[in-house]
Amino acid sequence: MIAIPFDSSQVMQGIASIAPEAILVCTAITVLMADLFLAEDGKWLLCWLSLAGVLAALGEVYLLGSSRIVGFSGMITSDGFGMFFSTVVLSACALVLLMATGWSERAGTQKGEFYSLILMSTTGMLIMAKGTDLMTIFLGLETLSIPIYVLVGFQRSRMTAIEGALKYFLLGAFGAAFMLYGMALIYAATGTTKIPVLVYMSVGGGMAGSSLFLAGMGLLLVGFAFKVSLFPFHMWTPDAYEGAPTLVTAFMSAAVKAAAFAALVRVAMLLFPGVSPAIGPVLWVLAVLTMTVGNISALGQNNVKRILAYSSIAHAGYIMVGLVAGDLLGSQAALFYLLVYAFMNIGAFGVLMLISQKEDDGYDIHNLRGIGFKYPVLGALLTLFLVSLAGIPPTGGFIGKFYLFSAAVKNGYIWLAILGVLNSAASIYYYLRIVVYMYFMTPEGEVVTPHTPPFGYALALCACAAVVLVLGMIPGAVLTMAEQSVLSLLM
Amino acid sequence: MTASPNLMSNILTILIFLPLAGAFVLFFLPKENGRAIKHFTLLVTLVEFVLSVPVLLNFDGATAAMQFTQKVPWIPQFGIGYNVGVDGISLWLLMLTTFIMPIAILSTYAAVEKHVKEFMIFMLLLEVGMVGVFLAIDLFLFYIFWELVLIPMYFLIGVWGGERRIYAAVKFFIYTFVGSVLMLVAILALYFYNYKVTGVYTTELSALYNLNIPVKMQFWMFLAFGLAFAFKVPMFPFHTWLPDAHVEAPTAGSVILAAVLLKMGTYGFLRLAMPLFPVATFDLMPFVTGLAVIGIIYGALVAMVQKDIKKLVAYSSVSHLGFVMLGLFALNLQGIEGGILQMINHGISTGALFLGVGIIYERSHTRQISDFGGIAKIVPLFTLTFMLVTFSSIGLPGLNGFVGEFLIMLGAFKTSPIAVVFAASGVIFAAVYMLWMCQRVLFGKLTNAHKLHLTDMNFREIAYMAPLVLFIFWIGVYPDPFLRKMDATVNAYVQQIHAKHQSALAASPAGETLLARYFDVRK
Amino acid sequence: MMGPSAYLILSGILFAIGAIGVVARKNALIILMSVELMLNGVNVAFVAVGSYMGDPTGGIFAFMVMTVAAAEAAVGLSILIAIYRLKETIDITELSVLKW
Amino acid sequence: MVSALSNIHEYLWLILAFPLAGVVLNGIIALVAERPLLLPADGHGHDDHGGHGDAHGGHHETPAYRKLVAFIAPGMIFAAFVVAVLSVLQLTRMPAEARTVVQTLFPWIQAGGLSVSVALQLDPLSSVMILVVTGVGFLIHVYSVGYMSHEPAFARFFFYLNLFMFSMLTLVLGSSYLLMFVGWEGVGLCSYLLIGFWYEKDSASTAGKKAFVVNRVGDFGFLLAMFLVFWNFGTLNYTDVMAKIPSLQHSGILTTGLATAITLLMFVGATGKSAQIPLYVWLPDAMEGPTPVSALIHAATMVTAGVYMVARSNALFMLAPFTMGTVAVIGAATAIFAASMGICQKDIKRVLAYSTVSQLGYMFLACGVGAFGAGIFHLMTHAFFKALLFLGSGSVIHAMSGEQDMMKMGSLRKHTPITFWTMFIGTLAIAGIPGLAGFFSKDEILWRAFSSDHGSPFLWAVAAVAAGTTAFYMFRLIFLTFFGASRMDKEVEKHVHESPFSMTIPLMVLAALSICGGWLGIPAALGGSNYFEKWLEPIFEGGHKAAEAATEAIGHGAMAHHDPMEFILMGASVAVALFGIAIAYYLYMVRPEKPAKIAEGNPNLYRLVYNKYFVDELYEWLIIRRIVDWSIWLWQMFDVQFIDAIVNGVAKTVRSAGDETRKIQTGVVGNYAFSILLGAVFIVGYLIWR
Repeated sequence: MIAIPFDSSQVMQGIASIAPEAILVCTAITVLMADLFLAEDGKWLLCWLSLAGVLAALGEVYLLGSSRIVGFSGMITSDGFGMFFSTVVLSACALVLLMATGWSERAGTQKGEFYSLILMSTTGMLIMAKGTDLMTIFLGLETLSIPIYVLVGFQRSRMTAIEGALKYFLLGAFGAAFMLYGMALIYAATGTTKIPVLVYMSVGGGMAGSSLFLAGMGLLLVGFAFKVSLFPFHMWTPDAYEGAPTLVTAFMSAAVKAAAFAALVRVAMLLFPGVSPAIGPVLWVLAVLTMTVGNISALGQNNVKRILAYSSIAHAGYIMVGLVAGDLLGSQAALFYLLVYAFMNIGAFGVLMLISQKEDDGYDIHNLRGIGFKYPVLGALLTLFLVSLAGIPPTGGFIGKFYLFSAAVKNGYIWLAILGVLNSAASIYYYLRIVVYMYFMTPEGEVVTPHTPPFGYALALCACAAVVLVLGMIPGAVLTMAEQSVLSLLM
Repeated sequence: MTASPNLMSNILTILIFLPLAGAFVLFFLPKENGRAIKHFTLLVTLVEFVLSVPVLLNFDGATAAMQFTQKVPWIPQFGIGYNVGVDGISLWLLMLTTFIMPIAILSTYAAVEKHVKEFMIFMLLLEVGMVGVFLAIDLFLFYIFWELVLIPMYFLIGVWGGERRIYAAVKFFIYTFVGSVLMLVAILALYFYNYKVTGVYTTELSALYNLNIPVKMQFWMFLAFGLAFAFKVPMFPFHTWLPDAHVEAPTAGSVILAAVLLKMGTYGFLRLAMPLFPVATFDLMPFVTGLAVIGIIYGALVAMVQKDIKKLVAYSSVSHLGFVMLGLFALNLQGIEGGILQMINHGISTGALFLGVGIIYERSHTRQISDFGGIAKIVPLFTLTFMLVTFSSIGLPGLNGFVGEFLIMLGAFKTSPIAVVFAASGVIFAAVYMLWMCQRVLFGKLTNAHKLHLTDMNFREIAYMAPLVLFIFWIGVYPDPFLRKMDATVNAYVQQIHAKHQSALAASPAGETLLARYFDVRK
Repeated sequence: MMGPSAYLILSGILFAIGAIGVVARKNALIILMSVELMLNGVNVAFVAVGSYMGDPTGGIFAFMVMTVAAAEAAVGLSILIAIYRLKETIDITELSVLKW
Repeated sequence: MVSALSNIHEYLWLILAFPLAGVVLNGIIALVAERPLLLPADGHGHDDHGGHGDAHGGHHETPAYRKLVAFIAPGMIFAAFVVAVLSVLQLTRMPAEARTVVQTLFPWIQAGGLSVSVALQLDPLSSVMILVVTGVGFLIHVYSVGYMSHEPAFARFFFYLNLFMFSMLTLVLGSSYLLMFVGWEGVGLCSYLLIGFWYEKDSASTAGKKAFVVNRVGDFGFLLAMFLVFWNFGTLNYTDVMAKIPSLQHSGILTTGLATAITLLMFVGATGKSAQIPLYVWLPDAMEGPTPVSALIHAATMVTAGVYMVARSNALFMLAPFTMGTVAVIGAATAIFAASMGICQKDIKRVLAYSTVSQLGYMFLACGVGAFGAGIFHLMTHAFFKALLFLGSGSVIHAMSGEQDMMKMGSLRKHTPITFWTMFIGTLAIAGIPGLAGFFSKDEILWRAFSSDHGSPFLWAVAAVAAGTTAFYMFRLIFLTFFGASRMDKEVEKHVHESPFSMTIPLMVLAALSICGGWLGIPAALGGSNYFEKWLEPIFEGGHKAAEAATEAIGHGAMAHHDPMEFILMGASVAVALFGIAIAYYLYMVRPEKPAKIAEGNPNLYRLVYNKYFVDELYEWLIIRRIVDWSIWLWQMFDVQFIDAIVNGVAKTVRSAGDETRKIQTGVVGNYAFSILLGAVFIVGYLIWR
């Protein structure tokens, strides 16, 4: 055994590097405890309590700033990159919690475990985003996944929810096994799981000759591809998204995807260059197939939740375009896009949650008839989010796509860019189809009456709209932030 | 005109964002009072027009440079700036837009009853996009405004349109969107090429104009840009969205669509595709000219056999825009000035035609030619106006259409005489389809009078037709002021693209075929 | 000397059997068990490589995997129970309301 | 005022301004005063005035606005006429070589090298035209006041009529081809409006449209000719074009080929406007318009625009022998062809219409053989007698309460003596009876067709036969209308009356002109001085010079005029005319039953001629139907079935592909896992065995 000398500064660094996570975990436990002591009509406090925790964590993230803090013998690193994704994930979480204020009561999720699961999952996400060791990444992945499995099936009396949970769980475990095996093979090929060391070994194609390493990278990619739902690993997505309580769907589509991409971007930026001639075409094909399959599958769909699920697959494909480009610009674009995506997608789900009276049938597109004019603000908001998802100016979605495709063009992937833009043209059809139902169709019978959002909920929607618009019109600051966070990754 | 210098230096920005401010205010007005909303919108568009007049008056026709420019860094990371300016090419399109908007608004007073507030908001947003497109001198900014126009128009067709409005709206949107996203890729390629050559990231047009892009790259970029614009113009064979969109759109929508939106396509060719890629422009000229001529004849022939008045006018637009394209690709002064003037003419004449169709549609709720007949008897003033507009549309000398068409054909005759021979036959067909339609609608025995409920034009309708009629005569009789404002710009423009083409030719091997130049195909 | 390749092959076989089990079986419980088998294959690889290299990482990783697997199993079983309560079956071919 | 009179040419613009003022004033009156009266009270009218306003009886108090119109419209034209006369008088006082006055009003279209101003050019050629146009135009305006007195849309009629005068004067006074084109299209517009004046009649509005469209076919040629002129001459102004001919010939730019192309295209325009083969078909139909319109537009002025254009461009035409030949042949062919169609027509106005086509053929024949002066001369005399004949026929129709079928007339001589006598004079003039206007001009043409370098005996023969035919059908018209037994409806017969003075006075003036008009150009052979020819000489000498430069052919001598052949031919043509008259007399006075028998004897031939050789039907079947069918095909098959099918097909394919793709989403976890496994195998396999 090797004796490790006790170094208090290292301990402090370790604690500092996971301070936001620690705050979240403490909050989670607090919420769980508080639940025991709160009467039924006081449960609303849980939500705000969780929110406070998330905001505190967010504050802590900014207190730590983009300075580089390595903790736990290099297993976790808090830096600009982590900060960016922590921001995305925590914002998504905060938005979801804000929306929960108007949602939990009727959805039956006004429970301590619901919130603490969300917080736990968020913790996993932060770890995943900051993990600099394959092991941390795996731990983060599982920490975020296991609560999500439960959350998907949270309304366990609903058949679709529980079915979605089962599918997500079984396939999630299956996918995680692939990732793990990939890690094992990489470990077998290199003898280490530390990413900086792996970078050192693989740089300049040093490991490109090792089949073991290549297979490991491939399986690792499969694991990530599953989590961010790339074709052909995407199949769980529509089912799980449709089955899950909508709030959870929103959370999954925004936060889980961001966290998984965080780890993927890290791996892609650091390890893929060493094997780029091999893995480049794979990424290219994955990107194209993913966006195409996602988009065309959504065309004929009538369940709005499912439409957005397929759309989220397609968006994963777009983001992959940035990774295919493989340079700084591409990664920055991916980062920026993930941020925008979180806001616009949560926004879209947020509006839909108000309109739908119940899960499952409530999300039939026909329920949207006549909503647009009867409830102009809701209509305008949903339209804004859809327009942004479709990538039309002057929204953040457009800037994001512009950014992604510009990375592709810059690196010579003209065809990828063309396929990408054609895909986004096809996607217009189903996004606009929702608009068609909201505005163009005359309602048959009564127009459904949306729920009146409480203050927090409205605030969340406004925040989403504001961010989408601001990123569309004055994206400068966030672009700089994305740029710096990717740069910090390479340091 | 003594406007305060401060106002004048910001005038273009004000012009772009005034309608946006109007839309914003409108959003908070109570929706119940439709009348007030209409008045307010009319006021906004009128103020917009009044503000645009000083631009015209202070515009210096003696220089080719951009005027009233304003330049603000916008996304400095990408080198994207908020750059606006106006020159002899965009000046009249700007004026056309601000001029036609109040007219379109006025035409909605009786036609739009439901969701007035939303309608007006979309109209104002539309104006933001249109004015922006014509004033932007930054590629990225141009693209933003270009896309911005889609959404309001989509709603105008989809919500306030006719029976098949959803099909038409979606078709309109996706058709034009497909074109414009391809342009986006080309924009990106151009942007990075510029970076590669100059080391500067910028989307400023004046910088990009100076590039000497390799010919093969020009070819593909021209195709990408050209496709986007060809969809919008629309050029044969990409025109099929237009009849549907026109037929289904509400009157005001049709007017704007015909008068301004289509011009965005031709303007795009003029502002971007041609000066940026001059070699490809010259090489592809026969091809584009051919399509333009086919469009002229095809549009006319198909218009002739239409049963729906609006559809007929829509196809006539295909034909007229073919003329504009023919003029632009004459690549000489006469052709281009004629093309620009014809854009304005088409805006006025076809706008007026759609307004006319709207007037009788509002009363009779039909647009089928066969439902009418002999209505000249009961609506003489309308008949007079409509005939006048008809003759303007078929290019009768003394009215506006002729000046444009003549210059276009004159110019194009220099470069492609055969094309003009065919195009001139379009002039014949134009007379056939328009007069035949007029005959069946206006003349003959009055058959359906009791069903049509027609009454002659009222004061409001006279009020919005009158300015159009005025310009029909003005441009027809005294086009000089219109042409003089564009002289310097177009002159410099023509010289520049010719010079760039010449220098590129000098660089390429003698006797090089196009196949060899673009596809490396050697004999 | 013999490297860890034999162990790696064994782990591969285990992993493959597990994967095929997941694909082929219809009973959700057995699928869950097949996943566990795959994880065990992974563990074999980690431990073998770790011991071959004298590096503790492999062993630690294996422990981690086991822990996580336990947590997963707990969640998985509870989902299965919930399903069984609603549908009285855990045959996955009958659990396909969500599709297309 | 003194200075104004001292140089009337500074006031040339008034010739246009007066009619324009008439347009504006009448337009305002039509809109303000007349429109409310025309609107049916109940919103949908049943008022069925069968097409001819003049057929309505009943006298009401004439409203003030109508009096005003009746004063303004002819008054403005008279004013223009006065200015025109003064201007021409001043022109005569100028030296022959300086008789070109150009007055520039304002720039019109200027772009690059193109610079066209609104400018008026007064020279001998245009002076003839403006005098004819304003003079005859004024008379017809006066006549119309009477003729249209029962028309409800009185002001609208004069609005159009004044607009026509304005356009026609623009056409002849414009100093450039482009301005000529403006007038050219302008008169086309007015023709359209006036033919379709009674727009409730389908046949009228159809005829108007037909006229416009057929004219547009011609304009197509005119436009292209202008483009050729501009890009080779760099200008469209007459004076500049003419001035540049020698230098361009010298530099080899202006080749015979180019000149042929330009002139042929111009001639296409002329065939449209002047109703020559193959574009004559619109003119007979144009008789749907009110009769004064037929007289003014479709006889005296507008239809001669083509001749004017050819004469105006004579310098170019002379450079293109092929075109000259074409013009001559088309002219001669039209002359005989149209004359033959006139033989069987029953409608009095249609006879005159075909006669007009035929006479225009003569004018082109003249131009085609290089006798531009003779062509213009015939243009002028024709304006007098054909206007007279049309107005006379209008007077007949007026008397007959709108009846136009000659088979239902007869013996009108007694009821309408003034009309009869004036028309008779007109008929003698057109038949070419010596001493009357038509004789001099027609004979000049016949002689030149025979004697000129471009002419041939064959052309002469054709023209002479046409002349005989003309005499025949014109006298047929006179005999059927004014002689023999009455074939009128009883009801109609009761109302037959001579027309009012406002109509008969113009008839008398025109009759006088039909007699004396030719004396201006009595040929030297008959002891005259042919002042007319001399007057026009400055215009046409340029053409001869250019032609000589091109071909070094020796100019035809002035000695030709002393050729005894001229007298022989003159006698022959008079004989042919008398022969035609004799046959007409025999068939319609002596043996009135004979024509019907002849028709029965040759049913096919009769049907062919009566139906105008089925040319309209041929055009309809060969061109119009084809184009319409084609267009429908294009629309239905190409637009809808092809392009839209592709567009919608792509959309549908993508969507159904999506629906199929979604099907792999079976809902069964095992399948999902299989897909993941497969994906993993592929990726790993690719990475390892790539």
